[in-house]
Amino acid sequence: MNAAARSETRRTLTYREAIREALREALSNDPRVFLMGEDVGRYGGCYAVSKGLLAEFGEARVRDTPLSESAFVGAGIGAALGGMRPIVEVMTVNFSLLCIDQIVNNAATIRHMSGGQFSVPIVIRMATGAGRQLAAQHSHSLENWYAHVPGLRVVAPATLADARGMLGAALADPDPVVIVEHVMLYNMQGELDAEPAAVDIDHAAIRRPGRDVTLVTYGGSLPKTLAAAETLANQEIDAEVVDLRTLRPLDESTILESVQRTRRVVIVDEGWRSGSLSAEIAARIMEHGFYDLDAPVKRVCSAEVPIPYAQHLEAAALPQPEQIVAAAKGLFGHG
Amino acid sequence: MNAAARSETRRTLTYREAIREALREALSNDPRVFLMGEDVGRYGGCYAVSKGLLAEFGEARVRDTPLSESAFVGAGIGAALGGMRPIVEVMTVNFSLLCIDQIVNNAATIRHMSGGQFSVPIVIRMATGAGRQLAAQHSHSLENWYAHVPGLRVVAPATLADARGMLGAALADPDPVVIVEHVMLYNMQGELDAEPAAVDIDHAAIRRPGRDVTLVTYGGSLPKTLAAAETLANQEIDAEVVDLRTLRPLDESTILESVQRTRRVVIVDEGWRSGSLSAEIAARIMEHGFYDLDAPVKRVCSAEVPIPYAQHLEAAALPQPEQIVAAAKGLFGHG
Amino acid sequence: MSTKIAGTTREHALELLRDMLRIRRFEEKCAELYSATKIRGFLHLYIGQEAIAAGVMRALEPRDAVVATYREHGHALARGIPMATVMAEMYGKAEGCCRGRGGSMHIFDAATRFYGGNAIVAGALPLAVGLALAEKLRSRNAVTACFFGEGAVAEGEFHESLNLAALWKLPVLFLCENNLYAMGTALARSESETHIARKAQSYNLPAATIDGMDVLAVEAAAAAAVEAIRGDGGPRFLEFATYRFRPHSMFDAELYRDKAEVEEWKKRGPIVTFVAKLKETGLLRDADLASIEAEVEREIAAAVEFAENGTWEPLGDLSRDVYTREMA
Amino acid sequence: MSTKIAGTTREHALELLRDMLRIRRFEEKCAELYSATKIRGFLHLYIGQEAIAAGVMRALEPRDAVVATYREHGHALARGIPMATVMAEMYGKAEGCCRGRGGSMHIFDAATRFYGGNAIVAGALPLAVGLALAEKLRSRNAVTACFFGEGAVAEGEFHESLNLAALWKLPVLFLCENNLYAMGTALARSESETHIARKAQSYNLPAATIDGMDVLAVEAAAAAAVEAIRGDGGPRFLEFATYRFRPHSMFDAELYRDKAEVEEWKKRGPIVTFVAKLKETGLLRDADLASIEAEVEREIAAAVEFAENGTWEPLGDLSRDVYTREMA
Ligand SMILES: Cc1ncc(C[n+]2csc(CCOP(=O)(O)OP(=O)(O)O)c2C)c(N)n1
Ligand SMILES: Cc1ncc(C[n+]2csc(CCOP(=O)(O)OP(=O)(O)O)c2C)c(N)n1
Ligand SMILES: [Mg+2]
Ligand SMILES: [Mg+2]
Repeated sequence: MNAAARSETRRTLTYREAIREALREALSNDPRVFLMGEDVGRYGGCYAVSKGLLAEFGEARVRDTPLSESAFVGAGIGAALGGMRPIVEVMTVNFSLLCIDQIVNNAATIRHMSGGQFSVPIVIRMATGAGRQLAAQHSHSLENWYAHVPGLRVVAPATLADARGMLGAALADPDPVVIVEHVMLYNMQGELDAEPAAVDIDHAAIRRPGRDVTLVTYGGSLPKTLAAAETLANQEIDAEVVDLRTLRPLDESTILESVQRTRRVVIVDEGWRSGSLSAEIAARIMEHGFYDLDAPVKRVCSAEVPIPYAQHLEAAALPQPEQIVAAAKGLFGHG
Repeated sequence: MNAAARSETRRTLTYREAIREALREALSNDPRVFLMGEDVGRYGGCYAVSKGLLAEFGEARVRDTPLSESAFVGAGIGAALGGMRPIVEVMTVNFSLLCIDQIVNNAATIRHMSGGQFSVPIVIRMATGAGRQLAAQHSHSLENWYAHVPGLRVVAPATLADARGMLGAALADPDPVVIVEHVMLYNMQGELDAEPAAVDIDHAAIRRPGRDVTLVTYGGSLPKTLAAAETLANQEIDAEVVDLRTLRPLDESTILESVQRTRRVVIVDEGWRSGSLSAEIAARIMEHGFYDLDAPVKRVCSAEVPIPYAQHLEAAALPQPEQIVAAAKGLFGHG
Repeated sequence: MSTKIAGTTREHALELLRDMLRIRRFEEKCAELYSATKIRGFLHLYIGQEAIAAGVMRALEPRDAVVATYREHGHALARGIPMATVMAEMYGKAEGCCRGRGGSMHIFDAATRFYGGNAIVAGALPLAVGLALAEKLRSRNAVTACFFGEGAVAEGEFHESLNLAALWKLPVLFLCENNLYAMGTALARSESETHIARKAQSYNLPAATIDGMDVLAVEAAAAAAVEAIRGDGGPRFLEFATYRFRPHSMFDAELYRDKAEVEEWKKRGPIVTFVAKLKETGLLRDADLASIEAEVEREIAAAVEFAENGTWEPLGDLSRDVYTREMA
Repeated sequence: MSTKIAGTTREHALELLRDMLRIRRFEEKCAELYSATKIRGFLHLYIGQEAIAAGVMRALEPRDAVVATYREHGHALARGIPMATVMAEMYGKAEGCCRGRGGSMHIFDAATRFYGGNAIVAGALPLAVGLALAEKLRSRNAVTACFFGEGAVAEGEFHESLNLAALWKLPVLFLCENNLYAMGTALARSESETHIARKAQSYNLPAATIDGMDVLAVEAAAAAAVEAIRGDGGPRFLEFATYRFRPHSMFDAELYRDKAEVEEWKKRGPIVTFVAKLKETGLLRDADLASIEAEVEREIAAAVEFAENGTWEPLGDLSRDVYTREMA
């Protein structure tokens, strides 16, 4: 289908629906694929992503699990070793702490430990992030931990096209892929082609080209960062927005090339500042882009507090467009 | 006792023995203190740290636990809430992935979630690091993950004095403290005063003053870094070695002041490079020391591979003095 | 017409009824306030299960400790945390029992030894074991009551905690509220052995199944278990057969169960059956009920007013209480 | 004098004996090589438990899968992984079955469906459940044999895995080698219920306890369990009563058990008792034993030679096999 035909058939849908479509496609096209996790079946998924899939594909392929994160993620790893292509949904990154051992010590290591004899083609999806007033135990953004682990690939769809396309790319990858879906994105609406193009999971994307400053971000912070870029545009600052897309391995080149053009950087990351992914990006720019910089890289991250319930406190704890704007403008004091 | 009297009674002991002394002191001085963990009693501790303490303090206070990391670490948190001062030994940071949920979602959050009503005065000790050919599942350096979490304090004794002193300081802290002990340090020998001075757990320490370059490190990498500094000294480069000591909260001032003096930095960290603590330190220097730098900060970290068993491969995967030397010398190419 | 049911005085019976009604009406108000966006985040209602919190708390003393889940309003109220500060907490106000930091899922109260409101399924079981260990080491002869849903039974922490409590003979009272569903997952889809008390027994732990819709049965079983724990210091386990009348949270479309099933269970509801029984035995007159309802209504109105009048904590205090000692 | 023991031919009996002796002598050599620092890291010897690996593997077919722990040399050899590549692995040589990446604790072999060597206690149980799920979904009627120590029983993953396997009726054969100690922790200090098979039954899983010192009993029980699994597709659980004759690893001072206890168990050792039984029944002559020993010795010598002659993987390949597709 050519581009014209494609655009004729564009339709509006949500990020949630885009993922559901991707799941449906995967289940339809490959008998080795199955979906498993807590409440993915009868309940329809804790964020309603998999609604309807049980009826469509049956119990064998859309599997409700007991509350046993370690066992069912580990079982996904085992099933992948056994020739299947499991998609395991861990409701949220918060609960993934109960199975992080399986992901780090099994999924990520088995290929290496076995001297290359076995690969682990599992896809693990999880919701991440704050913003829904779910308080300290339900608001983590710990994808940076997965992005620290050799053997894993970590991707964070921030657009409809990526929500639609990354799952297929992840399934095509012979190694474990963690997909983090920000909770504030599920209701995001947009347009997609009827038969969307494949996406890669190797490269960052420039979501808004600009000359004056590079705003690096990913996932749930992308909309905030784009909003900040618009505000900056009104103030004569032309911001380039880089969406990392893949958190491991990082697409350093795209970042560094942007830095070479703009010479100024703000990193926006919903993780707690200390030890967040933003730190790694700042370090990479330090190492490979130091002489390109006109000013030190700034970071806009979450405050270092367990995320509080109260709305105003939660909002104050998370990165907001105003802070991004202020940080970017601050870069023009020096330089 | 004055300094002179103290030094008269200096004696030789190992890092392991220094920790054992600290445990003995804590158990002797405070009836609320108890030690619990896998094989801390009859076996004497997987690294023989607690050998003899069961006989000395009895089963109620030196408690062998079943293999149930989540339950006994969570029980430590509960006991702390209930008025005790538990010291929980998780054999190694590798197994701590099985209880990281308890540490992150309970220990670190309860004070905040309860609006300040409850503190969690627990001390969690764990061995960390590689170097003993224990392969991919037993060689992690994941202390950076704990150092990412608000509500926790994380300390890494790298000297005998700190091995001896940090436990007491951690117990005096009303909040959860994670102590990471590098496996390659247990056999390290040195001298200590008979009645060693208290140590703080707030500040980094300069282990070797120098003018030309700052080498920032902690824990098991300190000996390697000091060795590198000696080599550099022979090559007319006078390196200052900063031992972080406390990984959270970071003592930024000590680092930045050193950077102001030397204008060059190498960070040495056994974590996998991407997302390691070294990234955060580089980011902090970027943010607050950018204009003090004569060259970009360099990092010497572990290779991004699951740590392999074979000796030569393991050695190649970990930071070594030669790499530190090379990195430091590389900083004098620019500038 | 007797004035007692199985050893219960009229006064006591009315107290139990009032305890249950307080929870029921409070939560009905919460649902309203949620629609009005006064309360946000996740809201898990306890409606249908009130007999359990009401009955168990009567069996506990102030020295005892309580640990609960995200579905803990009922436990908080029955334990005696002032309704006003619970409501203010749900509003996120500084006057809330946790100064708005915790919200609905994280009610804590030092005065009543209420150690939360925990939102990780099974995550509080190890805490309860530890609290009980502290009591044992301090020779305090206090019980730690640990509430959780049957969904938690599949989690590894359930297993590890029961074993540790039984192995070390710790004074924990495990209280499993088996409402047959964990979100949308029916018990038979999550457990190979659906008889939860039998599972508990496999740890060499005395365990029994109780009708969780019968507040008197709950109270009696809890009292006996508490007495047994105080006697030998070892753990006990009670499974309560119950049902949640409302959706799991405010986001649940309830695709997984029949309306008819819900209606059937509602007929067995803890309040409706207790009211019927009390009326039948003459312990309760219509006027009593009206006066309890009125009293509860006043308390709720006052709680809402308190919450409405509450203040927002200043943003400058955001980092407060991350650590006990202020960081440099 | 009969030429059979309970249906076992002489040939078969000698094979079992040889399987056990291969493991025993191999590991004795490993201990030597450890002292000589040819083998490094952790080394966990299986000596005393050989009947279990030897007996169970005879009951499996090539299509079946095997999952084990860090104490897995015996399983690897009995499963048929060439001794030479196992030895080379322990040397860390490129010719090792895992190219020196795994070492003693992480033997893997695709050809025999041997999925490791896992060093996280209980960490491989979920993998076994998943392998079995794959078999079921692919309708392959293959069994996944999952070996672990009794120490794993206390871990949450044991609980979660048994429940999942039983709930979903997956073809897993759980094989618990109860050698009474987890490092220095005696079973009674780690389990409130020390009867492991009974614990397994609480998941509605057929389970039995077998004398793990009797290779014929092991083989018979495993064969029956495998047959049962092939019949109904559901899991089975076998607990083997056994004992580890050596320290936990090469670092263990064995402070936690009496020498006398060890000696007592050694008398019941799987090889010494089997040899005695075979001699008694006339199935084994001294010459047979000598010839088996000689054969095993030759194999070990060849394995050591292979390992000695092996090469070190080039440092430039350090990052190989972190990912399947090479990263940009
Ligand atoms: C470890 C973990 N996994 C998943 C969730 C999401 N979740 C919240 S409540 C719940 C169901 C729990 O059911 P049950 O224990 O029966 O308690 P109930 O809600 O019925 O009171 C789930 C799956 C969670 N909070 N924690
Ligand atoms: C999760 C975890 N905790 C602790 C350890 C350290 N450790 C290694 S083996 C072992 C004992 C295991 O005993 P058991 O399961 O009985 O097996 P055995 O060694 O007796 O064969 C322990 C505690 C580990 N490897 N993994
Ligand atoms: Mg339930
Ligand atoms: Mg054992």
